[in-house]
Amino acid sequence: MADYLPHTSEDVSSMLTFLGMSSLDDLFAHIPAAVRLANGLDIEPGLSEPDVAAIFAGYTSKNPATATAMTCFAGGGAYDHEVPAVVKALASRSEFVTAYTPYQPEVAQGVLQAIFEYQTLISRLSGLPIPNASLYDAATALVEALNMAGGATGRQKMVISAGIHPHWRHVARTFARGTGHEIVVVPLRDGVTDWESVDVSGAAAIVAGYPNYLGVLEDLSTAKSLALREGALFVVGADPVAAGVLKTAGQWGADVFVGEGQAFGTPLSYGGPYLGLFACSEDQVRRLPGRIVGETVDSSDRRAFVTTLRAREQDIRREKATSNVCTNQTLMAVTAAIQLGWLGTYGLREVATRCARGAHYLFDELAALPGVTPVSTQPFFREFALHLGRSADEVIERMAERDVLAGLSVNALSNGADPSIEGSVDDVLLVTVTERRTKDEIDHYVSAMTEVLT
Amino acid sequence: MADYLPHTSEDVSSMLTFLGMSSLDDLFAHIPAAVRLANGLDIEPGLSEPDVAAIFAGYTSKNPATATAMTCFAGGGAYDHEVPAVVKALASRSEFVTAYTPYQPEVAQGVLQAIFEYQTLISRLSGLPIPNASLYDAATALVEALNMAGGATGRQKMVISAGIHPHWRHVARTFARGTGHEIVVVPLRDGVTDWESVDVSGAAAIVAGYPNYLGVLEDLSTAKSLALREGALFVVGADPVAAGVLKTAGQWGADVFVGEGQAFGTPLSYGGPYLGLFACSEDQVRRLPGRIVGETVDSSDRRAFVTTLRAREQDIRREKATSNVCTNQTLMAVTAAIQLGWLGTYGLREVATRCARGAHYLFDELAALPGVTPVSTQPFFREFALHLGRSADEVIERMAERDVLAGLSVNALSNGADPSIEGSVDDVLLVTVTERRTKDEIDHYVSAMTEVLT
Amino acid sequence: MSAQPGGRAASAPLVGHESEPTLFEMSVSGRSSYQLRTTGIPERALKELVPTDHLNPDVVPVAEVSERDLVGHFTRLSHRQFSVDLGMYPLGSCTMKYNPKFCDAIAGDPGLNAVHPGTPASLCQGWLEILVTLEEKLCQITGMSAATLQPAAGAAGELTGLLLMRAYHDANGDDRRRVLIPDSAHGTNPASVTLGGYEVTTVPSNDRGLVDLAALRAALGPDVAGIMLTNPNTVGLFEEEIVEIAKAVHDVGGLLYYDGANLNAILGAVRPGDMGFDIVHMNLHKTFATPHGGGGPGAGPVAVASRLVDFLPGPRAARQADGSFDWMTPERSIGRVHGWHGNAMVLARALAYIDVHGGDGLTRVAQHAVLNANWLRHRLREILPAAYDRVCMHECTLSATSLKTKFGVRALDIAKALLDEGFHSPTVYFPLIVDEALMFEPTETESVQTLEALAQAIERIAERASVDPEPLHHAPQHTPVSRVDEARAARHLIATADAK
Amino acid sequence: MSAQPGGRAASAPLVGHESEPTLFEMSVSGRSSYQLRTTGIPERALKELVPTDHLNPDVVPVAEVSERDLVGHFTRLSHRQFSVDLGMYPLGSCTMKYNPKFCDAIAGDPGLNAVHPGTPASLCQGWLEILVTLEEKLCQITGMSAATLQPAAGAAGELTGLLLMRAYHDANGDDRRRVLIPDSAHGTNPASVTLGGYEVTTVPSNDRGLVDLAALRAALGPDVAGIMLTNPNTVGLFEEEIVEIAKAVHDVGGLLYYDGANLNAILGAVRPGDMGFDIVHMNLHKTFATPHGGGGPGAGPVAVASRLVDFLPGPRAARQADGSFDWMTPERSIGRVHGWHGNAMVLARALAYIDVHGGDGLTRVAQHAVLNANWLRHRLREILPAAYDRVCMHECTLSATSLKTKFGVRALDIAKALLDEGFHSPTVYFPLIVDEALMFEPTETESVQTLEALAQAIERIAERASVDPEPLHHAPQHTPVSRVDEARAARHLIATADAK
Ligand SMILES: Cc1ncc(COP(=O)(O)O)c(C=O)c1O
Ligand SMILES: Cc1ncc(COP(=O)(O)O)c(C=O)c1O
Repeated sequence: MADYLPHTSEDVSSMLTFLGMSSLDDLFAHIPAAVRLANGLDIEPGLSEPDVAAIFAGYTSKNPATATAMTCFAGGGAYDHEVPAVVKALASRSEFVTAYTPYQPEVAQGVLQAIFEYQTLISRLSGLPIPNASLYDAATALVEALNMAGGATGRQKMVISAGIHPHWRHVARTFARGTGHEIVVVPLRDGVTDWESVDVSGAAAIVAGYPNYLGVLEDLSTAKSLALREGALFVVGADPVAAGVLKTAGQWGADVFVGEGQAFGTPLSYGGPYLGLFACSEDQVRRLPGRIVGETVDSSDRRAFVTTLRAREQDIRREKATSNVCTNQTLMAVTAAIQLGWLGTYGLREVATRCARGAHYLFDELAALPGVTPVSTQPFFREFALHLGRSADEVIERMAERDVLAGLSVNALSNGADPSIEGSVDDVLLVTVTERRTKDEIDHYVSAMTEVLT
Repeated sequence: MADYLPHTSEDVSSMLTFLGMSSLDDLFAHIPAAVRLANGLDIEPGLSEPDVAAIFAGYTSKNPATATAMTCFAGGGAYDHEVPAVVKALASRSEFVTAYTPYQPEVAQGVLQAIFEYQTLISRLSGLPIPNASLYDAATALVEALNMAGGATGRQKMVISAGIHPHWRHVARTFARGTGHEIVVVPLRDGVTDWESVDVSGAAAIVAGYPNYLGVLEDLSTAKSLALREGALFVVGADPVAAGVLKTAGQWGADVFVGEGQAFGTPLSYGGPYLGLFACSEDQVRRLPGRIVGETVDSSDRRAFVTTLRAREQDIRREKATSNVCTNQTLMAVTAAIQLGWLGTYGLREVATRCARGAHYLFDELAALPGVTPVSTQPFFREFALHLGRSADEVIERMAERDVLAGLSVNALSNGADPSIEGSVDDVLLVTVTERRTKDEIDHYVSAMTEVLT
Repeated sequence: MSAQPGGRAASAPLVGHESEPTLFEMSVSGRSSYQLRTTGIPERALKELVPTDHLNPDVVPVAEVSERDLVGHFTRLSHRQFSVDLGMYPLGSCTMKYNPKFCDAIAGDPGLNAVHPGTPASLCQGWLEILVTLEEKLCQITGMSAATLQPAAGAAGELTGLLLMRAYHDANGDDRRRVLIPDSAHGTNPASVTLGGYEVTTVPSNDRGLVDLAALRAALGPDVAGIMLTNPNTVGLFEEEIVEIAKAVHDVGGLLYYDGANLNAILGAVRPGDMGFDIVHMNLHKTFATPHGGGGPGAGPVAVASRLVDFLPGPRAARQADGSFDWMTPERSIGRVHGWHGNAMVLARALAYIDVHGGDGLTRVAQHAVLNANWLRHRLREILPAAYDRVCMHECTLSATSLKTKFGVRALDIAKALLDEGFHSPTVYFPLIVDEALMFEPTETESVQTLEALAQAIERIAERASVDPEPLHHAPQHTPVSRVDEARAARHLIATADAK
Repeated sequence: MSAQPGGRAASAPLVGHESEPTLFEMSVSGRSSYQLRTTGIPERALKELVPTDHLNPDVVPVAEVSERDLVGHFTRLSHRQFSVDLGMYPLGSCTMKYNPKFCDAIAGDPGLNAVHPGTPASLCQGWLEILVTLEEKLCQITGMSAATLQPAAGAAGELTGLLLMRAYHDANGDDRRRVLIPDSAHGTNPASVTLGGYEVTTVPSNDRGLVDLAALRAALGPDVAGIMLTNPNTVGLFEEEIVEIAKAVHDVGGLLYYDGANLNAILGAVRPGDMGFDIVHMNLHKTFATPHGGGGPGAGPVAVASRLVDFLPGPRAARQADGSFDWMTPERSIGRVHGWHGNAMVLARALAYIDVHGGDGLTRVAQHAVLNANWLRHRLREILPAAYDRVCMHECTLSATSLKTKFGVRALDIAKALLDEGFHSPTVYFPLIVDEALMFEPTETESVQTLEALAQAIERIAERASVDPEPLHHAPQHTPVSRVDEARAARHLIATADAK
């Protein structure tokens, strides 16, 4: 028997006596007998923490592919970036970890100010003035952007470039079932969105990736002009690390920016909790999904922060709310603010630059291998896709035997053929390089790949 | 170039200008050129944290014998006890970690109260009313006890049972060179101190171990009566975990208790930082070494804590101080308070009981092995020593190949023959069992030992 | 010197009451903290790699602070933040129980958190086993057949559940428009209904604070897709007519959705599945003690009855015949609802919590949570009578109406005054059906001594109200900031340091 | 209910100013937190294993608290504690610089901290390599030949050094009685001298705050074993006549001991060995940023000149011809000075710190530390003139004499008032040779903005002193407790919860 309950049996009986009851069951007596659980839960009895730790050691022993044991070249929205001890130490302060939504600002200035700083940073990186306090992840942030576009235009048609991560598109489709949105995916040619190939008329949103999920740097002016022409919102899903040096979504004319913030201090975490980044233009502020923190003063005129524009939110607006989000990913937002504070202006640029440098170094080596052809001839940033002429899934398994997580199989991501890939998809490997990858690691990758492919 | 310095080059030059200087060298100009370091330090340039982490990964890869990789049956004052996540989390709070000696009580109530609670616990476990705020480790705590005895009696002769850990005796000898104390070691017979075998007359201190370092439970009444007869201080070096169930030092009539507090929440740490436990009787309070925290009130009559009886200490008493200790082991004392709070009254008893149970279970198995003979026929607690009829050092190496740290070689501890052991010392293995050892681990130990010995 | 100092602690309540400068106010050009690995990769200028028309002509300012100032800043901010670890946090409907540090340690293991979500199943069998094991235990706890672990929080679970409802009806070729919701429901319910493409029909509560069965029956019809219920409901009362409710809804072909926010009340006592619910979401950050992180992350798995299993989001981790694990997508899956597999680290924490407690421990959790809420309700009956005065479940909704009428002291004043007493405020003005509502959820991890201290604090506040209510309108006074001007924040939005 | 609540945060400065109950006041019989591994070892009663006359007839009370209350208690206590991470801690002579979190991570690695100290060298070569590498770097930094890493703190290093001094003289068959110490020396020096079996001869300082060379010469003689010096000295000034001092002491056959507490000032600029010192202790918790832990642990390695290497404590880790490492004890070793190998985890942290900085970084450390101290000294020259007004090293000793004579405001008042301003106090009334001494050591990790803020705070205090000094005698006011009654604590000792 293990638990974290303070009550002694004496506590329990004296408390029951105070209530004029004789057993704990009395507290549940008003529950219809018909539905009461007769014999309790069919779950093993409690174990002590060290016993449970032993069970989990069994699980972890079956996870050979950790970024600590295998060199990670997988990306696709989840990146193996440096997370220094100082960021872990600060982000794990129990005041941040064990608080909830700052409903009482007088005792929540810590979280509120950290979110305010996070919002400032996301606004700068997106080039858009109105950030929110975080959403679940990039995919659901995209859904919120589409809902915003639907609300702004009163239209249903969402035109999404196939350069948007397949999972994000997939999630958008799922939720479109409820909103009734029509999802139109625009295929890529040579890794670039072929906007001409679809009818964008009457679009509520035009959505492009930057860089797109294959790493390709697309010129977004076409997409922007289409959005202008159609009176649609222009939504850019961007890599926030690349945003340290590339044109911002705002500079490309975006109305809405969405992105995945895991790269800012959150470990790979098997996909979650991650951080949905969201920012928009002034004119969409009333449609902003989720929480936003604003600066104000207290009754003695000291600067203070508070969640604001609450009238948009579900607890007040109920069925008319701009979104149903309540619990978000605040701790990851706080972590991102800390990580960005650690990186600083030039550290972020350095990380972005090193990612690009490493990726191009590896690309040049791999593209030279016999039988390997790049999916795109266009400029890319820190990710690139290759046709290997061999099942990517199989190659990944073989590379793993050489302690390398070689990348992601686009076939696995897209679950078969995908408009982002011309020709066969199952031999396409998506490769990522972060600032943590060394020349030795990359050279090892190349020789391992050479072995595997021959 | 890596460091933690905030100054930008602009900062440096403007600060120098403010000082009317033109270079940082000007700040050192008054240092005689003859002794200035001409070409700087001959140490490699700085590396980034991840680069240094890689160097340390190299070191740790050469430490196969971690308690995580090998089952630890080694003790001798350093024990592999359970340290729960909650204790680590609390003890690593940066307010405790990055503060210094509580010189300003108004902003140090956190550390002061934690020490006060630690002192209370050590007082209860020792059965003595006057604890201090910690000393370096058990060995140096013993030295302070001898100095206290010297001061109290004005005598030089320190009679120490060979049941005191060889390293502690060794340290006592080292420091006796300065104080001029004469160290008389009393041999053990069948694991028990043979007080009759030496002349204790004129002793300043009579020192016994409880249990002694071989794990044997000695009847301390003889030692106590000798101390009474000679007017010497009776010093007991006790295992604080065993103190959870055994008679306390106070109950045995000790004037001074010393012990090693590592067992209370501090990892094995390759021997340090550990925690020197110290407590004494009322009449020795003015001779107490090191810091002590006392309860008092603040100017608005709120309870407050403060370091007290400062007049004994080096910063005030200088050459007449009772000890030279300044920096002590406060963080380990705070950790001990947290760990004991987690264990609680019955958890500590349970740990002590499980240690004894496991040790006796293993002892019974090992003593039955051919060629193995216990060093002592007397009752023991959680440690025991065996003659293996084979070099203990060699056996430890062989057992390590089977992922077991089999124990400690008394030969290695005592650096050759030792009055604690009758007959050959190099085949003596000191074995310890903590509450963390499971039946499977112990059974594996026995079969491994059977292999190794045959 | 324009920049603010990073080494002054005047914003730490320990020594002062000033406001903390922002990271940006502390920033000094040329300062930095970051340190990166030496890679040995040949240096190449960015413009050799990226066409210049893609490069931002400007440098995006982040902040330039030393590591020491970064640490000082966020450590001081942490001292300006209340948390469960500091004291009781009886925020009704949020289950702010103690979060075991052990589960933090589990989540801190690189064997779990250093695994890339795109790793082939063969290379992370341990993770798939964790997901399957958790799903099985959650199904046992709720009495359902299968579950998706993808939803990142309760609201995401609600919307997922509604899409399952829709997929189910669509599959049966019937098109339904409305979803019923009690007037006491949490705001995420109606919001989710809308996003699910349904219309909300609000069902009134009766004078016992429960769903008005007659009104419910009246509202039912062939166009009703289902009903969303919280049981115990948001008042903290058990819907005693749940069997009748279930029958009535099922009779018109509707489905029952269980909002699991209050699951902590019934662990091991009664299961949603046995009550007749078809779809259940859980808030692992509530019931299973995963830390709330200042507002998130959470996890909102959705468990369903057998007839809905085929519609669950995919891919789902599944146990194979040979004992290994793999991903599989249900035939008629509504599709993905998360970018990857859900908030995996939160899921792992919850499983560790469940394993430590076991079936017996979880049952005690509910018993003691309910015991604490009732003890507090009864203890406070004179000052803050319960909105519905009878046995409640894990939380009690009290009303400050009498204090308001007598002394003009409102629920908000009491909530703020409690901060000065060393307690976090309860949930106020929710549920909407209770006037001057103060909803206290003590949770099972608070001792009776703490409950008594809370009660005495409320007695002191009531005493002050009767003597001199005025100061209570200005509480709290001992906090780093006093009451903040919310209107001003909304009137003139300053959402970033660059606004204004 | 007698026990105190564990879930009330009124002692956390964030929300209150009450005192925190002790663990014992929160204790309730029957409550517990501990959870132990299931071992499967057959249960046997203790009295079957241990003769009853050894068992304590009574149960020793520890405390009985829930894990939640344990966490609440120590988290609140942490909020009642100032620390470097919260703000500037300019405690002279203590080098309270920023402690890199990276070094905490190094110390948190089980690959280091889960190694038993009795492990045979063959099974922990990594640890021996760390010790040898650190020793080599410390020798390079100090200009010495070899070092022992055993001493657990500076004072332990001092005593070790004095025993080395004694062993050396004994070996040369000469029996010396006295050790010289400047009147500005830290208290541990004379205390260590006594424990080393020597008598203290105090050498006065001259009007420049340095050792009076003439007086020193006069005090020297054949019975002088050596001298203990801190350079820069405790006033923060460099002993400019060190070469002459060294020669004078060496001429009478004495040895020079270097108290390394102030080593931070001279890293890469000048080395004790080059100044003529024979024995040097370092305080790794000062110069090499290992956290002070609220009063410890530290580490006080002692490095020596070649003629003293044979006397070093043993065993010492040493590099073997084949590149492996082993333990060896010097021929004429004074013996062990620590139960094991010294504060190993502190040593590992220090090595990590040295590796990150490298030779270049360490040199900058000293340069910036000295720059900061001088900037502050100069900035404050009007209000708090330096005791000796010229270029200082890493710390500046200022005097409040004028404020005291003018307004009756003493160094103590200023120190306490600084707490209300958000800064930790400097060291006060030390060194003893300076009247109303306030010793500020900013360290290199504080920015000029923070120094300026400190200066302005002192200006505000001086301003208040000139206007209305009275309140300053009652500072601090914003702290969890106000000035404490130290006399009462000493008069009636209450050292445990069981006293009284
Ligand atoms: C009754 C109820 N339903 C739903 C929710 C929404 O859950 P989440 O915040 O995890 O999205 C909450 C959360 O407060 C709640 O209390
Ligand atoms: C000048 C000086 N010498 C010696 C010491 C003693 O060092 P430790 O506290 O590490 O024993 C100190 C510590 O404050 C000091 O400042």
